[in-house]
Amino acid sequence: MESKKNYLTNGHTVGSWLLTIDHKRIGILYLLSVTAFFMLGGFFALLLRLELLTPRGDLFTSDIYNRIFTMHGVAMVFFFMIPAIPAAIGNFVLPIMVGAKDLAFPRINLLSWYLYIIGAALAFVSIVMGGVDTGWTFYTPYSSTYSTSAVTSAALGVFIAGFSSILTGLNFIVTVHKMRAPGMTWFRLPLFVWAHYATSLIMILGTPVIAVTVLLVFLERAFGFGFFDPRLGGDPVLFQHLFWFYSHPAVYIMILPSMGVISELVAAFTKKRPFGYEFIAGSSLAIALLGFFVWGHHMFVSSQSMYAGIVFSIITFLVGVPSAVKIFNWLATFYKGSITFETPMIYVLGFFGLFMVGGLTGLFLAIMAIDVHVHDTYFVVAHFHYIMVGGTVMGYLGGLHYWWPKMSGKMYNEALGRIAAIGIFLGFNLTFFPQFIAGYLGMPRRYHIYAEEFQIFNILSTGGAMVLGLSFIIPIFNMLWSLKFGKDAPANPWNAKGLEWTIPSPPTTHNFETTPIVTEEAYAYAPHDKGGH
Amino acid sequence: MSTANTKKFEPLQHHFANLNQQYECASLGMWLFLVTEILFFGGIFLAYTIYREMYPDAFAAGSHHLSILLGCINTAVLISSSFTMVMAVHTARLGKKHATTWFLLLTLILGCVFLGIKAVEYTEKFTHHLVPNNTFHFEGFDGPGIRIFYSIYFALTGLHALHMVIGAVILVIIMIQNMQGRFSAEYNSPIDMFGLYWHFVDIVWIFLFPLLYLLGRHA
Amino acid sequence: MMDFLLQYFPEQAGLLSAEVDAIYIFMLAVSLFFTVLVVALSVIFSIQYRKRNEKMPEAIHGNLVLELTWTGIPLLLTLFMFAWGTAVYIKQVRIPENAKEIFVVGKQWMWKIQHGEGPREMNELHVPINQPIKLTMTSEDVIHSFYIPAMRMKQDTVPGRYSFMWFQATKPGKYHIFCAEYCGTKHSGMIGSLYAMEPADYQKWLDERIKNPLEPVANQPASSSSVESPVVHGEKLFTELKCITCHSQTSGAMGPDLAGLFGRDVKLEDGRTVPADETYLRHSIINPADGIVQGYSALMPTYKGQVSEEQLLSLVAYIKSLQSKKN
Amino acid sequence: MSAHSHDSQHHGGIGIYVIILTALLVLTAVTVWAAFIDFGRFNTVIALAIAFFKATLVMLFFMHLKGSSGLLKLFVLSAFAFLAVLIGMTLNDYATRHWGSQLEKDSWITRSPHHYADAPASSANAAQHH
Repeated sequence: MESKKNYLTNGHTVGSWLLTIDHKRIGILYLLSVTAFFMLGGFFALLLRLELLTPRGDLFTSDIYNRIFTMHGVAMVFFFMIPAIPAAIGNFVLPIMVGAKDLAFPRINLLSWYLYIIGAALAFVSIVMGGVDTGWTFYTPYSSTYSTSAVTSAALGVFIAGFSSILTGLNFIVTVHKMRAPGMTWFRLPLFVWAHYATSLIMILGTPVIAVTVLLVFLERAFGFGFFDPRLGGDPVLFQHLFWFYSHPAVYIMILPSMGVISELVAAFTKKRPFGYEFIAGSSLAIALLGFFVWGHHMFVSSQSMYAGIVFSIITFLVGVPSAVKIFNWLATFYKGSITFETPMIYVLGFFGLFMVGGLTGLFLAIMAIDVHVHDTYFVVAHFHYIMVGGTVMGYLGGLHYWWPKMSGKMYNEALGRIAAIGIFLGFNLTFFPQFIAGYLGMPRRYHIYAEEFQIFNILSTGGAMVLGLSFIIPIFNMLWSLKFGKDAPANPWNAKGLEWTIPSPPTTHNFETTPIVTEEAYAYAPHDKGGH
Repeated sequence: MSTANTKKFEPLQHHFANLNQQYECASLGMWLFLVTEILFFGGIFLAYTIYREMYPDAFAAGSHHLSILLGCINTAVLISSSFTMVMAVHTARLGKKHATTWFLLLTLILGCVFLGIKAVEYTEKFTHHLVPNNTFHFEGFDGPGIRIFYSIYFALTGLHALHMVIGAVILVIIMIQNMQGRFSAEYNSPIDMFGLYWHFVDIVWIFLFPLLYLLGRHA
Repeated sequence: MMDFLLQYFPEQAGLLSAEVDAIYIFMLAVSLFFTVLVVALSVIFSIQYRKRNEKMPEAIHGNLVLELTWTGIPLLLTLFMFAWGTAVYIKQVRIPENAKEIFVVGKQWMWKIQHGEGPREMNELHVPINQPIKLTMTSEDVIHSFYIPAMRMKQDTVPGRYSFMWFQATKPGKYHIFCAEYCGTKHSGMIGSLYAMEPADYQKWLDERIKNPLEPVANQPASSSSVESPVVHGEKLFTELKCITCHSQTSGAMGPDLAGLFGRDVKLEDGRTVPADETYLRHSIINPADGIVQGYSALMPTYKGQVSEEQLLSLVAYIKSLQSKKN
Repeated sequence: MSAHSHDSQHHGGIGIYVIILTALLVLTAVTVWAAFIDFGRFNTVIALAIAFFKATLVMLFFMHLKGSSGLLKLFVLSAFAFLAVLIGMTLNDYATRHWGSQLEKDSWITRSPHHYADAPASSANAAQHH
């Protein structure tokens, strides 16, 4: 079997990589590019934390600080969080999980990566031209008329990268609908596929609106069209409506794939079919669809009318419930399982703790009375970092370690993996928990110079950031180390269920010799449980 | 299939089981793309709705300035090009290569007529300083709403015209491929898919015409 | 326990601060309970059901009753949170009638504040305690947000319209004022302080400030150097800018009569009826063409660019005061 | 023809397309005619209704949505539904903004909270300025 060419050894020329239409290679290309942007965003984050050690702005001028936090936001949100799990891991694993040779539109998949690279290049051009100082939210009228920084190229970069996300979503939906192997009914699909199907719905329905919003800001900035400029009669709050209509579902684009990964890891390392499979799958869809009705909770204090605020507040509470259902179902899967604690499982446990705090603080912010006090303070910053780093990045790293043997054919170093996971968990808590306290005390976000009484919390946070920064480097070395010194990975290192574990690792270019026929139900670990429904 | 120079074109791609699965994937993929286009234009329709509520007089005054005649002709031209496009798809499915080429050519001509009329309207706006940059000047109404009306007018019709231009370019490519005999009764999904795109662009104009050209005509 | 917690809360210096903190503590308790529950369960299950042998565990598909309970309970909890939160929010948004009005204009990186009695302040706000204060706010350039942590209140100041906020100080002292919405380079420098004073002290400060005002603010037009209340200043502007010629309250005047206009619904030429609130008054001064009152022709020229935000505030204050003069 | 199973049934030929073409042109004329008659607020409603009808005609017949799978119809409907959510909930904000200005008026939701009554009647000097 080994002599057959696998997807890595099937062509070594640069062209075979840059012009590949193999979903696995495109997944690897995405993996490299999102990791690069993760490190860039992380570097900006460390600069921010260093600056905030002292209340006075003594490391950078205010203007440079504003550009650093904006680029930290843009790099992390648009170029790491949104594509990370769907494009890097999803591209690689999803077609195999549904039993297909490749995604429905392989060439469009490659186009999606090139659009991502063009968008990234434009963002880089804006960094070189001095960076953007509007915050990743590009609020008008500052971004359209008052900012003198390279907003135009950053806006175009986000516009183009948006289409990369649309094409990935489109590919996934068509593949899940039309390319499933015989016998792979909807309720035999892995929960990872359900989560990515729900995410792709958001990508299809939400991303075009941010594309047109950024286009309108571009038109207003370049030609003076008067959409959002109050001096020309426009209304800046309309920009916020258009922006947040996409940007709130976008945070579900970031967390749902991670939930998909967690469902896989929980099943694989407890050797049990996830408790309430239908409820976990259903809550993914519920989160995706309800997520489009709640954007107004970002605008409670933006002179949005009280009545609209009340409507957005109650629906925000409803969208919180499915996340709770998922956590309880994962916990119930632990019950009577046969649990082992390889690195991915450490990330799962870390995910539980951090996502609980993140999700519950979301309920704080949904309460209008509290949000009036804590909006745009470090309480909000801590909340969304608990969801994004605590939720998505833990899921991403867990998934990366879990499928790494399949992707590279090598086993990573188990001890190093666990140390990194624990380091990230501790460093993260030390970084962001103090920010909750500073936030409720009233420390506004995006402040270069802050009042003295907040300094203690910022010192703790910067300390945590150093630990977190170091811990994030370890997995990168772990993976690179495994390529050279790692043991060869067997086809099924975790003894897990799933079509991707039935083929050699690394898989051949066409994944399956013969199209697989699925007979048993998903996660059929239990011995006598052959007949799937 | 007499494809002289290009290697024999194999319609069925490697990762599909049969042509029908390939067609269904293409069809679902195209419709999903049209869903994103609906929401793409939707963002500007939201701006239109909000600002029309805010500045009804300005929108009426701005709309009066647009020529209804050119608008009507353009609507008729685009609907007929939709018709010729669906005929092209129809004949392609029957495998009549020449008829399909003619209908595709007719669609292209009608599309260019539409763009021509649009160009006439745009030059008229440029000469009358109605482009909403700082040289914007409009007699008869001095509120801010008029400039927003023209911003939305240029955003909507500009994007629509851009989609028409992209459509025309793809139409030329498909026509050449058709003449090379790439399509047959069994394999003509590119024509079918392009037809969906073209009809979508027509539908956008069907909404654009009444909302921009026919405002407050009864006053 | 409470005072241990309270050191991590900003000063409870506002009427509603305690109510907001109460919800916050309730939410802390609920979050602590659920987080401890989940973490404890995951640790217990991890230890109890760790892998002991190669035997695969029994498949447990699911349990509808369990699913309904952990959907129902969070749903009820969240609805209760919503109800309590909205009740307090309505109090935060609903401005009592007897509130004392103060005008706030946000300008890139400073807060310009003017009291009803006339004195102006920069980045400082002196208020009497135990009296509701209504802030009528706008911005001259980008979106700012007037934020007083001690009062647990903030509100964006959106350019092009007025936004309102109210608070009632209960404890004298000096509290932070921050700009909470990112507004450019010195966003972190756009801060100030709120001085809550006993009513007697406040009155002394006010009289002293009216007698000898601070030197005029740098870029203020000369005409506003003398410390007169916005209403008086507005009346002067009303004649200076020749508004009086059309809005002369005489029958047959070219412009509608403005007395008693504020708060009434106005029927416009294009059939809409719009409530005549401050934003409508400001909008009609700058873009009259958009809101011509029914029965009048569009004669009024636009004053955009001729009046600053402060002058607009004074004109609006004057027009609003016309109401009280009449009845 | 077997390749496209889904549309083999309504192979009705050119007739249906010509009917739809004429219907669309007539409806365009109707839209223009309706615009010149004063229906008050209903002008917009009529214009949109005709436009939606024309759009459905194009989608059902020209785009062969009529005979195709329910999945495509579901996605098209969801596109319009989410566009309606975007426009509807934003209008919900804009429409109810003016309600705020009636806050002073005594309505069931804005009845003056009782506990303000006992706040000291605002000190003498503040009162005379209102």
